[in-house]
Amino acid sequence: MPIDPQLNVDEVIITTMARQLSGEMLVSSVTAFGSLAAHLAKRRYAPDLAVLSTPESGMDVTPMPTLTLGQFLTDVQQGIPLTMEDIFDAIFTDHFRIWINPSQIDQYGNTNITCIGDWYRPKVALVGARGIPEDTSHLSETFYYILNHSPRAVVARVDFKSGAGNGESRHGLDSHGAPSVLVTDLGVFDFTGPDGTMAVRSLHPGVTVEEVQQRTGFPVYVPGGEIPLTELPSPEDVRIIRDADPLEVRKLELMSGPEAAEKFVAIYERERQALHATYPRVGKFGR
Amino acid sequence: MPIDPQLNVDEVIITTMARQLSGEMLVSSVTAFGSLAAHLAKRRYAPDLAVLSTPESGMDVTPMPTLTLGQFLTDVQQGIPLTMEDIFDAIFTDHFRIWINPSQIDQYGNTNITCIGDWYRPKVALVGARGIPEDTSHLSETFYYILNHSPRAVVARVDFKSGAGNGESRHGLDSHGAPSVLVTDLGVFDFTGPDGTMAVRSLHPGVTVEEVQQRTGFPVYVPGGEIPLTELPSPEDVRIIRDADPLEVRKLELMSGPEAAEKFVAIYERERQALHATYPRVGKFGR
Amino acid sequence: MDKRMSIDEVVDRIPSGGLIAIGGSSISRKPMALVRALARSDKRDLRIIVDVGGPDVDLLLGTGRVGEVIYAFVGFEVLGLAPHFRRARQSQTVRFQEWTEYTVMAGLDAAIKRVPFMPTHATLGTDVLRVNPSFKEIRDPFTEQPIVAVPALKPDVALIHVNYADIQGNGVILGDGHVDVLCAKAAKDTYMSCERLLSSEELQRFGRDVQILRVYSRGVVEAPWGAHPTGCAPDYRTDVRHLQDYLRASASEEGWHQYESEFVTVDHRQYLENHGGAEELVSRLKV
Amino acid sequence: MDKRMSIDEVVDRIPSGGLIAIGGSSISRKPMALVRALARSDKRDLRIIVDVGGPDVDLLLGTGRVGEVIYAFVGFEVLGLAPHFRRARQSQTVRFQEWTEYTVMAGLDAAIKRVPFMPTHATLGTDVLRVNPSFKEIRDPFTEQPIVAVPALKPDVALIHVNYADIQGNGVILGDGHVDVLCAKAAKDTYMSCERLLSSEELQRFGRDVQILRVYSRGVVEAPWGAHPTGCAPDYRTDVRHLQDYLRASASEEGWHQYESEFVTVDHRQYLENHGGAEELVSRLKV
Repeated sequence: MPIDPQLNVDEVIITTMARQLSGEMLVSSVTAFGSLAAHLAKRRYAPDLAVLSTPESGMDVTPMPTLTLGQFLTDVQQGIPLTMEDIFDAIFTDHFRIWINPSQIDQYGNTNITCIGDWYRPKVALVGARGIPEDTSHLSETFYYILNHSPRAVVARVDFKSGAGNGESRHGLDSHGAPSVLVTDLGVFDFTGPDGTMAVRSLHPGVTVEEVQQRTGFPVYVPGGEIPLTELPSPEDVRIIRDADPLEVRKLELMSGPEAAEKFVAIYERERQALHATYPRVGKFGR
Repeated sequence: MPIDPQLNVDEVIITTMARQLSGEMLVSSVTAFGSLAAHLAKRRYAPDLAVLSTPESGMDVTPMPTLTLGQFLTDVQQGIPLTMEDIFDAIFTDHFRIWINPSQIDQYGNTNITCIGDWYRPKVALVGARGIPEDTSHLSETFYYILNHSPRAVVARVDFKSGAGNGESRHGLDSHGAPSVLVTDLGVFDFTGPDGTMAVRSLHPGVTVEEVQQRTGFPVYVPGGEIPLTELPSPEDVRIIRDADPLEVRKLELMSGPEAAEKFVAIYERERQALHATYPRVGKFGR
Repeated sequence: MDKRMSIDEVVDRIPSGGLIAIGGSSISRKPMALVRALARSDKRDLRIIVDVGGPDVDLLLGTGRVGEVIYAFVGFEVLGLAPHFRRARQSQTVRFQEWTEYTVMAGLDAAIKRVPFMPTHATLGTDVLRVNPSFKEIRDPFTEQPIVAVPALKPDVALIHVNYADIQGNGVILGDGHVDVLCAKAAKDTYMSCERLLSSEELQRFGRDVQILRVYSRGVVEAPWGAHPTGCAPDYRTDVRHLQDYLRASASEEGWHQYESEFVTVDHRQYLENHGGAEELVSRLKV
Repeated sequence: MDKRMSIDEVVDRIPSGGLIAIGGSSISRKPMALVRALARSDKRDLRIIVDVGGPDVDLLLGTGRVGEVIYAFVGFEVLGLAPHFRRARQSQTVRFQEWTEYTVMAGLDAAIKRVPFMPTHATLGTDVLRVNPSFKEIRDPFTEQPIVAVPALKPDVALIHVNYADIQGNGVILGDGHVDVLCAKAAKDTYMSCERLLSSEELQRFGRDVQILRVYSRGVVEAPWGAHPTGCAPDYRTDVRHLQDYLRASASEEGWHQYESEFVTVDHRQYLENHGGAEELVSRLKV
């Protein structure tokens, strides 16, 4: 953990993510980090955001990270129900933002959630491109985050382009969908390097350029001048994150193995009580 | 009026229209005749029909002809609200039926509601093709009715093809959308003549083939054998029609000039009371 | 974001020569208060898109604001033809493009999905395809069969009228939705009048009847009776008596000037007064 | 029409080799009771379409029922990768076509609108376009710019699970709708399971939440807990403990046989019993 031990890396990353969001946009998420970033942004940085509590619905409710994608929050908080068609119409009309957590991202900002190795005979089959091709051909801002910056995740060339980055991927596409920002546990990156390649924008406290180069699969472009420090979360930012995620679902994304399994079960058992406590209307449709 | 004076021509036509409907279909209408035919069909001949109370919405309610396209009935009777997208999806998937009342229909079943004369300099500009091109390229059954069979309405060749009939209009189209039936005040016609031209299927009581030929702008094909008499409405059919249209909105379509204007005003004044009497819930959203 | 504005502020933002999509359908839920303000403005050469047009298109033609009309239908339904539309079509004083109900929807949908066209079989075999200068008959790339490419319709402005809205620009439509959602999503700027402003919390209770999402709206006007003389279910029915007066007035130059001075060149408040005020309208039109 | 049928009757109507669209999304509202019955049947070479797949696709792959999968995503969300999907992809035991979220929707929409394809920019610049054998890069007929033609997806059968239905085949979806409406409209035959059957009158009270229209459904099955182990908001949350057991069982041949005998080769009643019965499920999963 290269960051000041008094700060939690998840809170630094989520706050940084939140500060990228702006305007009047539907903000969807399929991860706890994404939904907490949207929630924090709405509260502190971009009051016009229309935050969704599930990946596709529950507009203008307070998202609370859950293991089951927030479906129940929609119901109990009301909010405005949307359809999948609404979501993709918002993507195509550029009224949509989402933080994407790819398995691989490369120097041009191409992203991969499909497979490791050759698509026709993958070493590891992942999940499939989902809606990333739509995002990377239509949104004027596309946001990525990676929680464990490593040469296996931040690679010279993705094994499979689920999402289109800069360079040759832009042929036939306009600038909509080009990569905007990557936030990792080391720093903040954009794509202002030569030919639209990845460049360092800021580093988290305690992180050096050398460490970034070491943990990246290609030489990252470093602009001239002093590299800024990532602006850290304020106490208010941290409070909002912790209040919104009392079960710490966000921590799951940082864990693996038995630790993750144990945490997972603990959250699962407590999730229902937490929902009931927060929203007494829960269960109104029950038999 | 060529029909038995004890029978009203509107009731004969509506009953005949009703008997053509079958299956589990959304039935929409923008005319009193269309909505009464749908209602009668549902009650007597085709119980699986999903009748709409407005041109686009209020599925599975009892349509009552109103001057304002039934919008209020939807609200007070509930019913299932649909969207325009639902309507056109139903057309494209052939789950939709509608009785169309064209200004002109020709021997191939091409129909016109757009203009009299040349489109670029019309003698009379009518209303525009509306949704007829969609119907005549997608529905496996397309239904037409005309209340005043005359050489100006049933013509050799329409001035403008708002809807595609048989013959050369079918090039590039499959059989979906081809004309099925025309009901007029003289009889019932289909398009089983040579090259898909109009043919007499049955004549209303008292109507002769000669009269049909006289009042048609081309020689109508008459199949060999005896021409059947149109099956007349039963007392039950007549009762259902009259009960569903106590204000006789249907009569308006048969009138013109001062008579129509007078009737129109009378209906308009009584419409609200009739709605209130039938549906006491009317007005629940009022201030 | 508080998006409230006055009717005149909306008109100020509409550019002469602009492409304006108008919601509603014939005599149902047309944004007439906004349309009247536009009709009495000095805007010129407006290019109007309507799916099913009525008094909206007709009034704008009547006051000389229009350079082109893209339409599937323009008429007054059971009341008859649209007088200024008819005159303009017959004398060719402005440009007209005849589309169809679905192709207008498809053109708007293409704009929303940022594709240059949508394919359809509708209009094959009809004269609409012959006279419409925008459509293109192409070959399906898979089967080489003919199909029609409907180009994207990209309105600069959409004008719609809804039952309820909040100040953020979410809108509730309780009756038929017509093509309002498509207009709102497709236009660069959407302006919405409403019968009543509600708090966002109250609005959310309408669930899926919240059809206009705030990310698509630029301005909101509270204008009770804002659809008059068209209907706004379930709040009030179409004022067919007023529409009959309109049709009579349109028959002569003198009559039309009289109508304009009484009902067009006055502001919305005075317009309602000239109908005897809200009380009188309630007693006649409230269902 | 009374469309009630048993789970086994639904399976009887699904042809080997058929193209089957499945609704829901990853771990939300999958028609698992129907899927399990299909998984234990002797059907072969099923061609599965999912937008966002999860335990549905994985189970059918696990029991060897599948010949091809068309998918945008297959995974267990926060729980991890789909084990049988991953194995099948890596060992190429069946055919796979990677699509994307919108292109699956567009393919279904093309089938609904009876057009051969829908155009989109999505997948330009990505490897999805390279590996997908069905897409075709074409030129926009208006601008000659590149665009992707997504071919129609025409399912023989759609399987969906909803909260409430009536015996006529109308269905209410209270949580996110996912692509269920598109599946239901696009398929030749749609079969729907539901948590509870309601009278048609009760159903109508749900207004726009009545998302599945009876004209599209062929059969209705009352199957409480029919989405289990996926969630069915607002009735019950995802059973992530069961899904963890599933993932563990899938890791070994022995474990999988044990899982199959306990949870797949048993009927729905026994399946619920093997979870301790409905009471136990209520206490764990009701929110």
